[in-house]
Amino acid sequence: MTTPLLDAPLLDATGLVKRFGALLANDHVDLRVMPGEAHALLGENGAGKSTLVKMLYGLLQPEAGHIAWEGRPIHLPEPRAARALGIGMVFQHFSLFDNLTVAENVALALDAAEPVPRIAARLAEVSRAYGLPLEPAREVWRLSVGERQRIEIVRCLMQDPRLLILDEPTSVLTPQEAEGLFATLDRIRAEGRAVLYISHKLEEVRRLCETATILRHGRVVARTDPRTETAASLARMMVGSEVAALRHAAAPPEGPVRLSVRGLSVAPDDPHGVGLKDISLDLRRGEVLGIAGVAGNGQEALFAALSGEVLAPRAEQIILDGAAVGRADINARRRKGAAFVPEERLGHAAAPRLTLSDNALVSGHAASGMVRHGLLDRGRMLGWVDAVTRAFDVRKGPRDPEARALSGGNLQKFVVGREVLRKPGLLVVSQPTWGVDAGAAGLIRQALLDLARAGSAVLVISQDLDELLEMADRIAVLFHGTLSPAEPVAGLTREAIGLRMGGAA
Amino acid sequence: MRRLVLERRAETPWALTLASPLLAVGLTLVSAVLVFLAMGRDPLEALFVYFIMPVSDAWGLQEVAVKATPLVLIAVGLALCYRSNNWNIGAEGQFLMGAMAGGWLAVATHGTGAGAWLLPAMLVMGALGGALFALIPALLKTRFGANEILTSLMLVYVAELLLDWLVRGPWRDPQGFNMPQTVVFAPEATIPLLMEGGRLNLGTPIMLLVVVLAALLVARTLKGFEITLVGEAPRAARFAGFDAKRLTWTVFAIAGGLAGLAGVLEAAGTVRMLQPGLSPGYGFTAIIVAFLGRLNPVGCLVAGVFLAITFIGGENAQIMMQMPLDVTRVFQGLLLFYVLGCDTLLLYRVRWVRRAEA
Amino acid sequence: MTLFEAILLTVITASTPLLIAAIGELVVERSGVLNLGVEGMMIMGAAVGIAAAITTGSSAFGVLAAVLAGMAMAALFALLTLGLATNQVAVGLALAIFGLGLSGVVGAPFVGVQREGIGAIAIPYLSDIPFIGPVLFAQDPFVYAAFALVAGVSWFLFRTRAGLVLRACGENHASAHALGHHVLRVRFLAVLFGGACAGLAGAYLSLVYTPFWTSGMTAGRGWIALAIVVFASWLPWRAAVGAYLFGGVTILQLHAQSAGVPLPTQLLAAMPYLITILVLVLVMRLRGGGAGPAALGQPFVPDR
Amino acid sequence: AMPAAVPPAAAQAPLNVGLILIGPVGDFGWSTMHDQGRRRMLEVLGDRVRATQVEAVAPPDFDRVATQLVRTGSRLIFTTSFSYFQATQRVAAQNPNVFWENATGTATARNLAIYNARFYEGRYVQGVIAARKSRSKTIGYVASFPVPEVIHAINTVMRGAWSVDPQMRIRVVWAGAWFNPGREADAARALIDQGCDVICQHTDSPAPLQLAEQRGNVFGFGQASDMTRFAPRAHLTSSVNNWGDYYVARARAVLDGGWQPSDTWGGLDSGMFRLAPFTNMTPEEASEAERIRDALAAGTLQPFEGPITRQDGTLVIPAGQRLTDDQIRAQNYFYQGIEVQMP
Ligand SMILES: Nc1ncnc2c1ncn2[C@@H]1O[C@H](COP(=O)(O)OP(=O)(O)OP(=O)(O)O)[C@@H](O)[C@H]1O
Ligand SMILES: Nc1ncnc2c1ncn2[C@@H]1O[C@H](COP(=O)(O)OP(=O)(O)OP(=O)(O)O)[C@@H](O)[C@H]1O
Ligand SMILES: [Mg+2]
Ligand SMILES: [Mg+2]
Repeated sequence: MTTPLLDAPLLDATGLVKRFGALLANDHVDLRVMPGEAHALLGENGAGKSTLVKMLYGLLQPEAGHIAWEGRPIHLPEPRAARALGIGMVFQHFSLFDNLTVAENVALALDAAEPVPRIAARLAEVSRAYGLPLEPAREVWRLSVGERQRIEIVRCLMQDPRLLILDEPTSVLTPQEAEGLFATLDRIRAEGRAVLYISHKLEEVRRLCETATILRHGRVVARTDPRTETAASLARMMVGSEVAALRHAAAPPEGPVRLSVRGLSVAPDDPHGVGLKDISLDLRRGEVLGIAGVAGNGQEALFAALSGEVLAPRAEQIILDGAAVGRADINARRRKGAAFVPEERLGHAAAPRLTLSDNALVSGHAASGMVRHGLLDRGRMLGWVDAVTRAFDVRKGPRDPEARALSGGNLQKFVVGREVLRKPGLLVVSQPTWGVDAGAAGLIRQALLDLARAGSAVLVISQDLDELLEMADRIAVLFHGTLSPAEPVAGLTREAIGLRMGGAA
Repeated sequence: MRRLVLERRAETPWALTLASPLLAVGLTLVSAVLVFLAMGRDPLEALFVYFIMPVSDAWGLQEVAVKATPLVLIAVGLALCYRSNNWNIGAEGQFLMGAMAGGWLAVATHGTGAGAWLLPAMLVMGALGGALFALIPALLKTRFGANEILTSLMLVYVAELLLDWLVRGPWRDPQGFNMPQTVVFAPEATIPLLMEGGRLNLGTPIMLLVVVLAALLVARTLKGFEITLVGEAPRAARFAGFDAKRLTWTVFAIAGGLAGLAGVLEAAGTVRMLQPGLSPGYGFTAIIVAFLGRLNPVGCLVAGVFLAITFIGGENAQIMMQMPLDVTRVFQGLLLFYVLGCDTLLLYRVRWVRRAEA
Repeated sequence: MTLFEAILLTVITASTPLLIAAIGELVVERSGVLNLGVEGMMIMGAAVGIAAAITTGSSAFGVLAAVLAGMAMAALFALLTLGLATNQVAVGLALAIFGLGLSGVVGAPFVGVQREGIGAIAIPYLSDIPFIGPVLFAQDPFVYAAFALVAGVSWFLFRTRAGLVLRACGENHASAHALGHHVLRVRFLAVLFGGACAGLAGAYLSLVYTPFWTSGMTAGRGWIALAIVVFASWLPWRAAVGAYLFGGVTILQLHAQSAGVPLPTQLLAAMPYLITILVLVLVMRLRGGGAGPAALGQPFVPDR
Repeated sequence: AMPAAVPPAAAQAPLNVGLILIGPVGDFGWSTMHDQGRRRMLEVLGDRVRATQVEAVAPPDFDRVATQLVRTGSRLIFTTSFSYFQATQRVAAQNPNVFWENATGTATARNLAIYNARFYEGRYVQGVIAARKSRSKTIGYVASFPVPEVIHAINTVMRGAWSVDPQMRIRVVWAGAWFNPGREADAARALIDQGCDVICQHTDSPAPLQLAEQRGNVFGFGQASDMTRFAPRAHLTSSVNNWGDYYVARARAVLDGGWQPSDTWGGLDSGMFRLAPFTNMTPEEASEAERIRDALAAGTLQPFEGPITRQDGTLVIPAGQRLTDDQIRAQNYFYQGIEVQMP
């Protein structure tokens, strides 16, 4: 065992290149993490952060470049090799198994053949030591999002890592849960472990990290100490230009109620889901109502119930422009002037292998003249695609490509534009800018706001609190299927909303 | 060491869509030549007997049409099912049910000199019989979540046994020496032939009409779009307001109806009676046809004709070259493997890369 | 031996090939792969098994060859579905057709050749236990193999780390991949195991059950094995129950005929199928919808 | 009458003979034995004939295969199943220049002959032997389908058995197939488990016989071919089909220009089938079996002699009369004394 020099980097990656087809996801990236350091990795969506850390974890193979660990060149053919060195990783998208127990989930990430009961015992111990309580015998699907993330962290800690990589760990946590995580991370660092931290929440990064590496389009564009920067200056480095602020037009007029929900309860449709309990809300003409909440608190059920993908128990529980539509299906609601944009772009809002014109039909067949007597009017469908492309600056190669050929941001512009262009009286949109870079996000938010100010009612379900604080006139919080009363943004603080997102009254 | 790596394509070049099935047929022919050589036969002669002889004269072409008709009819219905992720593999049973439902009219009216209404009524009954029988697995799927692959298959055996019971019991030909068959259908209950000196009957134009209608349905109608969307992206289909359960019913009914129609056409056309050996496995072979035709009605027509040629070629090979029947099945299996394998090229770019040394 | 014992004995023999094939497929499906080609692998096992046994004069060699034949068929399936990420349902169906044809070609020279079947082996002492002894412990080696497979697979899946990894691949292949498990390798091995079991089940048919070769001799048993896996909710012990239930109904309807039960024979013959459907429906009803490995039937293409 | 259009075959050109088989050549039974008949014909007639055979032809494909055989030059075509009978009548009318022969058909035409064998004579012998061998006094019968052929065979087995011991009983299981080894074996298992110790089979595979061998103390009979080798300790005798001589005769008739649309129903004396050597019997049992067999062959013993009474007690024919061939061909009732229900 050689004692590493104090100033030798723990991890030193140089010139890493990764290509996906024609896309250069990482272009000669250098990254150096010192022992015991908290290092932030910043960048827009698609900048290549996850790609980089997956290479450091042995999950992707770089096409060029070198990685050194404590000064020695290493090769990471698979995650096992990384774990053996002492690299642990918490993934952006949880890598958990819903139908397996906590202990089994942990066992799957450990390389030593250790019987599950023994793991369960050790797990209980570690989770107590770090203040991350977990019941080993519970199945994952019964757990909250916060608890699930605890599994991810605890199973890394059980490998006694020297470097812990966390890919957007707080995007799904309430502010309070995030505080808990920071406390844990402080303790981990106190033990001399290094942390490589990816997050879009720049305030967090400034509180936690002493070094930041910033990626843009797969290249390192800056290295800095985030504590000496402002959130705005960090954002400028990430995007490469000034980020435009949202133009708020006149304050919302006190229009008539367009959407009214009364005492809506819906049972979850799958055994692992969250239902709705006694939801009530009013949404007026010209208004943007934000629904905040951590993922997994009933957002899907709320979207399904409002859109009519799942019918409400009684018709009068949902009233749209005076008509009781609780028992009307999604197309009947569309014909009454409603439009919807679900959270998942590929698979829900759009079918990946169908062309954009077919995808225009997905939500448009009921109420936009693309179908006559059951026959498709291909000309009109294409015309619709052209109109959306023009209005929303959708960048694509051919005139009518398959949906999966579009980048995330451009597809999102298409699915939002597809609905906004119809000038719906009510638009329900879930996670409108999730995984979308700042430019496109600005365009989409502006379009939603303009739509509302032009007389529609817009309901935005989002986990991004900053987005809601920026756009919404009033905000309500969804927690465990119940909705708090909506309150005007003016009187709200992040902390107050955060408490509600965590279930405190 | 090298290994195979798939890279997802962002877009499928259209030329590949055409090239892939051709490549598959080419690979099958190459394999066939190898098999013939291994069996010590002249590969050129064998290829001629298998693939050219069946279409080398008018009689042969008629026979190809006769053989292809039930295969294509059933396959078109199955293609609609499979497009929408409904795995109906019980078309054999639906075929027999259609034959029974239509044949019942022929048996019941036998000797009564029924009028011109009889034949259309038989066709309708056949389609209805098949459709209703296909609705059983659809019901079990939508109502109870029972796996339709298994239930539709189990029902094939049930239909076979029902046919067996009927032709040995209630519908047995009274003059037939107690043999398990119905009376030979009267002329007014027989599908008319289209030409002298051949067996081409009205079934083939009906089949062609069905192909055209189904092609229109898939390409030009909202219903066709619904079928495609439910199969491609079930959640997006729900978002489009399409009811997947109702669609399951619809496609099972269409597939069953077409299989039933094929059944009654076969019973009243080529066989002219009901008997236990009514189907040489058309319902199962049509599954291959559907996949070979890429779940596209016109593709099914091409694939059905191609498969019919290999069947007749297989008979010819027995007659001319004493080639055993099983060889034909091996070719059909190979063809399907190649077609499915080549389809990967549409979605992925296939590359051999050097394995990263561990 | 009482009639009851005799019937039990017969039921166990009739169920054994179903059970062996079902256990194999259960492991395959637990890893997230749906291989509908059990019938094709099974019949290749039957053909190659008897061909090898006749050629070499050794039953043991026949069994080995059958297992290898099943694995070869499974490898073909794996090449297409795992290597080329093709539709598993379609390839499975193709495998069934291909197997029926190829087995006919392989078996053709052995048509009509007689071979002594593999006899029963009574386990000392155990077989002397009244009732249980003759039924459970005086059987042929395949019956013991089936018992061992049920116990072994159950232990493997739920008590070993490798079994845990296999189940994880069937639950969520993306997560399993992210943790560094070799999803395709695990699935490949599972598919091979399924092929080996199907081959073994085929060998049972051509070496023990009706010891000679005829084409199509599996007579749909591969499909029944698939139904048993669903019936069993992917649990080995329940697969045993399912196999014995199906075998039991099959045998009992013959006894009913022989005893002169006044029902149409066709209705009696349809019983096993009707009851399978009924049980499938009841199982789904009681379980309240799909359990089953969450990733079942979905192709997986890892990024490297 | 000889169709005038067909000249006697020229001396050199060989006669093309076609055979259409309902099952695979390897079914051990019906189709295998027709294939053997074809081989025998080739053996005897040598260069004078060529034979083309198509196996496993489903009824819907029959017309095409038959026509294709005609088109490729076959002049004499054997269609070997009753399932082909109607279709054979049809194609025979369409192809008057070809001689057609249907096995087990029921009517002849100008260029269509029918042929079959009186297998029931062998069944009678089986009944006698079974009654001698059985200790449980119960015969198990693995039947295929309730067609007259099988019904009158069951009746005849019991006649033979009752001639030895009027207490003999029978149990029947319908396998629902002519050839399904697994199901046949299961049927035999059920019968043996229910106390039958002599198994008759009216299905083609050796599975029931093998099972009898495996169980021990149970006997059985082979079907269609000599199945001694499948069950050296359980086999009693087999009814062995022999179509070869008939095929030789018919081909020769065409070659010589003497073909007639005959209706042939050959018994033991005709050689269309024979009984395999008796095995696993005492010398007395064997000699009694031989005596019965010879009496049947000689016509001194008539299995369908009156009185014949149906299960329900109605008299079919009184003593002194005999069933006509058509009555035998259409038999669809069990005799009084058989406790099995007609399915
Ligand atoms: N397997 C893949 N195949 C093709 N392209 C990929 C693949 N994985 C990632 N990409 C692309 O590579 C680029 C970098 O992706 P990456 O996931 O590293 O971004 P990121 O910086 O983590 O973004 P985010 O903030 O959204 O997590 C993106 O354009 C992405 O679409
Ligand atoms: N998994 C994938 N498989 C194949 N191609 C992909 C994949 N992910 C992304 N791409 C391709 O990479 C390109 C970039 O996509 P990506 O979603 O990463 O864009 P992006 O850089 O994030 O842009 P945006 O800001 O609009 O989200 C697209 O053209 C897409 O076709
Ligand atoms: Mg993106
Ligand atoms: Mg990322």
